[in-house]
Amino acid sequence: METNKSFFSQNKAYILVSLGFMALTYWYFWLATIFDLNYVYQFILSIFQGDISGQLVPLEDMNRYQQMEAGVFGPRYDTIAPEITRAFEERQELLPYVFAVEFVAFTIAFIFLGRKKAVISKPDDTVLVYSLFQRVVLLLNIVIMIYLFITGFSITFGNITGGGAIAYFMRWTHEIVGLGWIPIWLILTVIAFKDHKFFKRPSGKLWNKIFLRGKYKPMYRINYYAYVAFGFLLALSGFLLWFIFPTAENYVHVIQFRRLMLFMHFMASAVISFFIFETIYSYVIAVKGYLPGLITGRLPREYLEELRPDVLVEMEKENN
Amino acid sequence: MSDYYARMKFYCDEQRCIQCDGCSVACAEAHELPVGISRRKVITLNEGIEGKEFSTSVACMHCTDAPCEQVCPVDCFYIREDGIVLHDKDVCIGCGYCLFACPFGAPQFPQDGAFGTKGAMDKCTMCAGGPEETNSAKERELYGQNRIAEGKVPVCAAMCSTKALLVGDSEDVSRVYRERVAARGHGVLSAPYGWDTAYGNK
Amino acid sequence: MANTWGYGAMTNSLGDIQNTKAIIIFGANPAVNHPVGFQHFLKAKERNNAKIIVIDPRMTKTAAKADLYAQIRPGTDIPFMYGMLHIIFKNGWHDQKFMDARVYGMDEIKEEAKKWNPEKVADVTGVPADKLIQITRLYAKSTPGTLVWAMGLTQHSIGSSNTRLAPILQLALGNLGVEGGGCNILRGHDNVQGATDMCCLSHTLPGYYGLSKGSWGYFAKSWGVDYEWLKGRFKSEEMMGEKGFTLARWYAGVLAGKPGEDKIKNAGTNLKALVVLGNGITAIAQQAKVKEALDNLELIVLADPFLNEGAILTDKQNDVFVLPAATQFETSGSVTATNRAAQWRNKVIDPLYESKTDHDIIFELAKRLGFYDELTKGMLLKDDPKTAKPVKVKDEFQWPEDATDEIARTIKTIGLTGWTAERLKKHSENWHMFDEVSGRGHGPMKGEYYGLPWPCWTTEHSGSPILYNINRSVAEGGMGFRNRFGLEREGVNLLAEKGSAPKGSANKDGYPEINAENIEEVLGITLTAKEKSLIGKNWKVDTSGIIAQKCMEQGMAPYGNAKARAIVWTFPDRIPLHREPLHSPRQDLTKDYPAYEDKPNHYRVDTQYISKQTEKDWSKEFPINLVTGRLVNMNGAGVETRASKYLAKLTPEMFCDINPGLAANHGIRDGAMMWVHSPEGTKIKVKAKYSHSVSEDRVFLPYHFAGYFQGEDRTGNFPQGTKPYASGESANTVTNYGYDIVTQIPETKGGLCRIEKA
Amino acid sequence: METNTKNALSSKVGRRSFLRMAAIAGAFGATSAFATSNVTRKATEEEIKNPFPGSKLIKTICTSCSVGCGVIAEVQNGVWVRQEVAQDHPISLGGHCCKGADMIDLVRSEVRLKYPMVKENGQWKRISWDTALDRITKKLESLRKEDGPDSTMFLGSAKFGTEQAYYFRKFAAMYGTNNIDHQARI
Repeated sequence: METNKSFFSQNKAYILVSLGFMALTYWYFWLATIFDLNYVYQFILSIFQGDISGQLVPLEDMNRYQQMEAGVFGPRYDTIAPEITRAFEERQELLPYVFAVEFVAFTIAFIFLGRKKAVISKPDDTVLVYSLFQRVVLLLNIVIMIYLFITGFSITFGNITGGGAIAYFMRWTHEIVGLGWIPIWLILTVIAFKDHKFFKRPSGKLWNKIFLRGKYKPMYRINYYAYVAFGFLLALSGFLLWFIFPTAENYVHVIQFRRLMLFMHFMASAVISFFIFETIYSYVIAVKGYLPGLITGRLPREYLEELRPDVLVEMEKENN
Repeated sequence: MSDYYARMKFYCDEQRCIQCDGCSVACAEAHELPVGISRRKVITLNEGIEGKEFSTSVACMHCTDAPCEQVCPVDCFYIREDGIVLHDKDVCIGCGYCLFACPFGAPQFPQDGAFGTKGAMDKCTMCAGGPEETNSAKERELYGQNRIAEGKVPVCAAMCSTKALLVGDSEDVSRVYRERVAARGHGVLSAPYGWDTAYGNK
Repeated sequence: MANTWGYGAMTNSLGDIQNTKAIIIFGANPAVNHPVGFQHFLKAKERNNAKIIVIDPRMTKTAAKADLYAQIRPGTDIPFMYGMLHIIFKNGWHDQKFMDARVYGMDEIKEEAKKWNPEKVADVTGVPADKLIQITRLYAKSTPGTLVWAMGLTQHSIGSSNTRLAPILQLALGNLGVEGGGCNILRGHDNVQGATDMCCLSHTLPGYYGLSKGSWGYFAKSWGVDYEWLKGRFKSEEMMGEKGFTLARWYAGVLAGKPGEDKIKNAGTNLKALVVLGNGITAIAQQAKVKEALDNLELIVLADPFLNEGAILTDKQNDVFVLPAATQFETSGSVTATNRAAQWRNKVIDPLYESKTDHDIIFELAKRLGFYDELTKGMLLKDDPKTAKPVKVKDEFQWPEDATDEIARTIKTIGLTGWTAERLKKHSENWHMFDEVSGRGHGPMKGEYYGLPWPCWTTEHSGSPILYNINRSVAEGGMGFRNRFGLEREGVNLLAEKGSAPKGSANKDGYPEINAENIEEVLGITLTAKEKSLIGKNWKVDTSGIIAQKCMEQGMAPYGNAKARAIVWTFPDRIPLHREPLHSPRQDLTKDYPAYEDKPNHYRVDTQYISKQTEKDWSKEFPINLVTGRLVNMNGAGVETRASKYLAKLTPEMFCDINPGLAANHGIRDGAMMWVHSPEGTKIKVKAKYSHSVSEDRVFLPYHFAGYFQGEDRTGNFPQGTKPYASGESANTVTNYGYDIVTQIPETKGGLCRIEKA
Repeated sequence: METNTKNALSSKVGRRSFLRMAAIAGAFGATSAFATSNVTRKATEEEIKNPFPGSKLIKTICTSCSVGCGVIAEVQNGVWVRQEVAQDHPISLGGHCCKGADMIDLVRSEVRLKYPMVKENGQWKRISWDTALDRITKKLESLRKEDGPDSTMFLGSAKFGTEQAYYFRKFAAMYGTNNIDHQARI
């Protein structure tokens, strides 16, 4: 390690990204949303205490009229629901802009950074980098994510599809496929943390088939961490939305919680889209020749020597 | 008749409701709903506490600015001129946003998809069917009876055992309720519950 | 109640409750059990600012709409009512004029009431003294007031005393025979009143005719059969006059002879066969015994639209027959509502599947048993006006019209003469022409009350919507109390005093019931020789209709005009006295208020009272009061209602209402399973449901479930495709021993139990 | 948001429901105690299409409890297709509790007994009515001969019509026993 670098330059990527997030969070929660922040804060606290009903004031302490509203219609309609309505409307209008911005950002990155290329002279001299298991996980992740995005958008932009049988089919497969994504996300979590310094990596053949090799650059790591974090929110909220089935009986007890979950789902999906694009960009566009390797599992040795020497180093360590 | 259009409303008089569940069962039976669907439900609060227990029945309130109609991504809702909020099940994709937006928990979802996913939304139609041809077999299958088209009262209010549940033109509902309140002369809520949310401060 | 003033039925009607100023409800929960009837209660509240007072061990849905509510200890209604009477007499709120003119034996009640001062009542009943005073003041000051009760009063070992004291309370206040007053008993099933009037009962014949030789003779004549033949069908003439087993205790007839079982007296034989038509035998107390009895029978026949759960309860392997009976919508006939009014139930569709109507099953059985012709002959007969004797008028009967007419010409005691099929049909067809409150008809139905509430003396009579109302003429449904208990007792006149006859009566005073001898004298008329030859012995058996006809002309009721009586000298207690339940949580009170002496041959079974009560200190081992009751979505044993998916959904499983405080003491969480043990050694496993409607010393069980037995799932015994949508433990597995001294109604509303976490 | 609502309101009402609006409840007042005035206009015969052509309405009485609420059954070709509201009934005024509202399900419930059955060696077996009745009466006859008529208990029902109750009592009397009872006792 070089020691003359400052703390900032060492952790530039992390600091910039987290500052960006802080700005985004501030803008979103304090300027853009209309829900009752204080209520949501109290509500989340009460969730951690095991009460998901959102009824923060005991029914006994309310007057008859308030009791009726809370007991029949669920607690505090005016806190989260208007935000859901608004967020939903705005997603339809704003999301295209967000994507346009992201697209532009990546295009600029492409123009300025260009495409990395490895000079391959011996295409047959390949190394097995990804086990079948890893390939399946990584590819499934991409495919499922893309499908979830498309089907998710088919709901959000339902005014374009106009509803009907196909949109209905896409909506319910969104739920099923989303369920299927949860284990994928779990594995990716393990993969993402594999080179963390507190994480003691086990050795052995089987493990090599599971864990990815190599050391990540900060941006890759951020990508993974963010993916894990927002993936967690998405998976959790999506699962709970599916698991807590809305019926007349449980309505009052869970509606506020489900609203919160939906809100979380909206938020996390908007954020994660950036990292998905990042992943795709880095897999497919930024580097040439990576995608075929991801499919077959084998990459030319020269490719690795030029672009990912860390992987080779690690492999040699294993062989010794 | 003048060109005045009725504004159809429900109101449940909680001083009369005794949670006999007549309305909810009548509704389920009349429209032959699947067991998981409760277009109308009856709730008792403070059960067993002397002087505080009361019951009420709730279904779709057929709001003026129906939030469900606002959030529906596929615009399957439509509001008739008499104020009845209806929706088109063929268009509905079962996403459930209407449930999040509804202040009253009216939208119901059958659990009929694979892995227990939600089916197309179902809710109180005020016995007015749906966009299909009136009184056709398809309409009956999807939305239940169209009693309004037959000139009949919605079945829940008609079968209410204590006549707690009122339905009809808003003027008439409030007249009936006003009469009762005047007769009782005590113990009246400051405003009918849910009306602000459903119909604005009118 | 019949022993107080003549008829044991609701005196007024549901619509008439709208006229009342105060409603006091003892042991009834109309908001749950009669929701549609309760609409009239609520309307009374709006129309008249009527006050609703509820006295119940549980804070029911009815109590939620009440102005005053008293949580009473089960089985202590008599002290409570005496407490009320104590205050009423002390303050002079009673109606002395009414009592003098129309009630006998009130002095003894006054003496007894003196003993029950509010403090003592508070100690026994658990209702605070000031609450009692508040309730009494409100009720006594608001007249007319109506008193409503149901199973909460009757299902006690002192049920018959309860149901006597309640009318006495009304008599003391003069709340009887007026609009908005009366004793309104809410019956359970749709045709309890009708079936009871027809006396599917072991101690009477249809129309409450007794089992005496005279009654049998009258019915033999009316059925067109030979009395000797009928007698020959019985084992002996003596057995004809013996009361039979009851629904409550038939199992004793099977189990007798086994160690520990009560002795029976049943013509030297045990019960060997059971034929059940539409009766949920899983709703009978002491289910464990019922199961044992079913196991020991030689033949079980169960005819029901749905599978009678007796069939899955029993372990009997052979000779259990289940027959598909049709529902009542697949047949027609009349049905009597709780207010004694009949309605015609039209057939909606033909019986579905292979099901047969109940009467078809009866007829088919009779055919094979060889008395079909005798059984159905009554329908072919008609009273010949010339001879006043039934003669055959047709060869084929038309069900049910001919049966209705047969009943009309036979049953005189409760005045069913006017209930011809034609009239009843006309009423139901024109039900829109009747008033909601008074039941009066208008338009073509003018001059008649809806459903012709009995007594409907003649085929022109209007029906009597309010019993014992002397402010109306007899022709419009007025009457005095029935003369049933003699003319005088211990030197006191039992007939009504001067000036208390119904409006327009030729005889302004009290008069005895009319018979062939006294008719001319009492009515003040002379009969022609022909009439004299035709007339029956008395009004109850007068098939000529002359007595009823002449009485109507003179504005007099055929059954006389007498006093109601507060003293029933034939009962074990002359006046109603408090006695602690057999299983009392207050053992200290059982010495002062002991149960009755044991009663031998009580409906053919020796029945224990005091020996059960003193067997041991029950409350030590079983400290919790057990209350059973109904749910709004269920009916009876729940066989029909649990077979509906929408109704079953409302309460998908058996539960036990338990106070959170009590539950916490036993470590039972809301929704957890718990055991309820009974002194009988039985137990059930149910789901705990936290509810504040019960206090900490009692639990509530709904009695509509079956399918499980003492923790064992027996639903596997259902034949394919007959399992209802909900099953659960039956509350009657843990109800206690105890039967009423007069009617043998089981004491399901005042038992003890012990609970523990499962 | 507002634009969407406006769009939805105008276009949806215009497109989908306006024509059908004509068919809405004109004749409310005729059957209802609630709405009497101010309700659009009377719908014409053609607009109110009867959903069950050729059906007839039968007045009958609920079999649940003793209040005696009116029930109107709509029957088409011998099938009970719909339970109608008896709003002119003097006791119930059309009201029903959940049991009464579900009377139609009592009849058409899927778990009804469909044929006679007998339990033989612990197994339920389908038999014909004739066999069932023959076997029952044979057994009853033999019991009656051996142990007398009092060895049989008859339990009737409060769900009987009055006539059926009368005839069941008569049946027991002619069978020769007073061992007969029904639910009034519980």
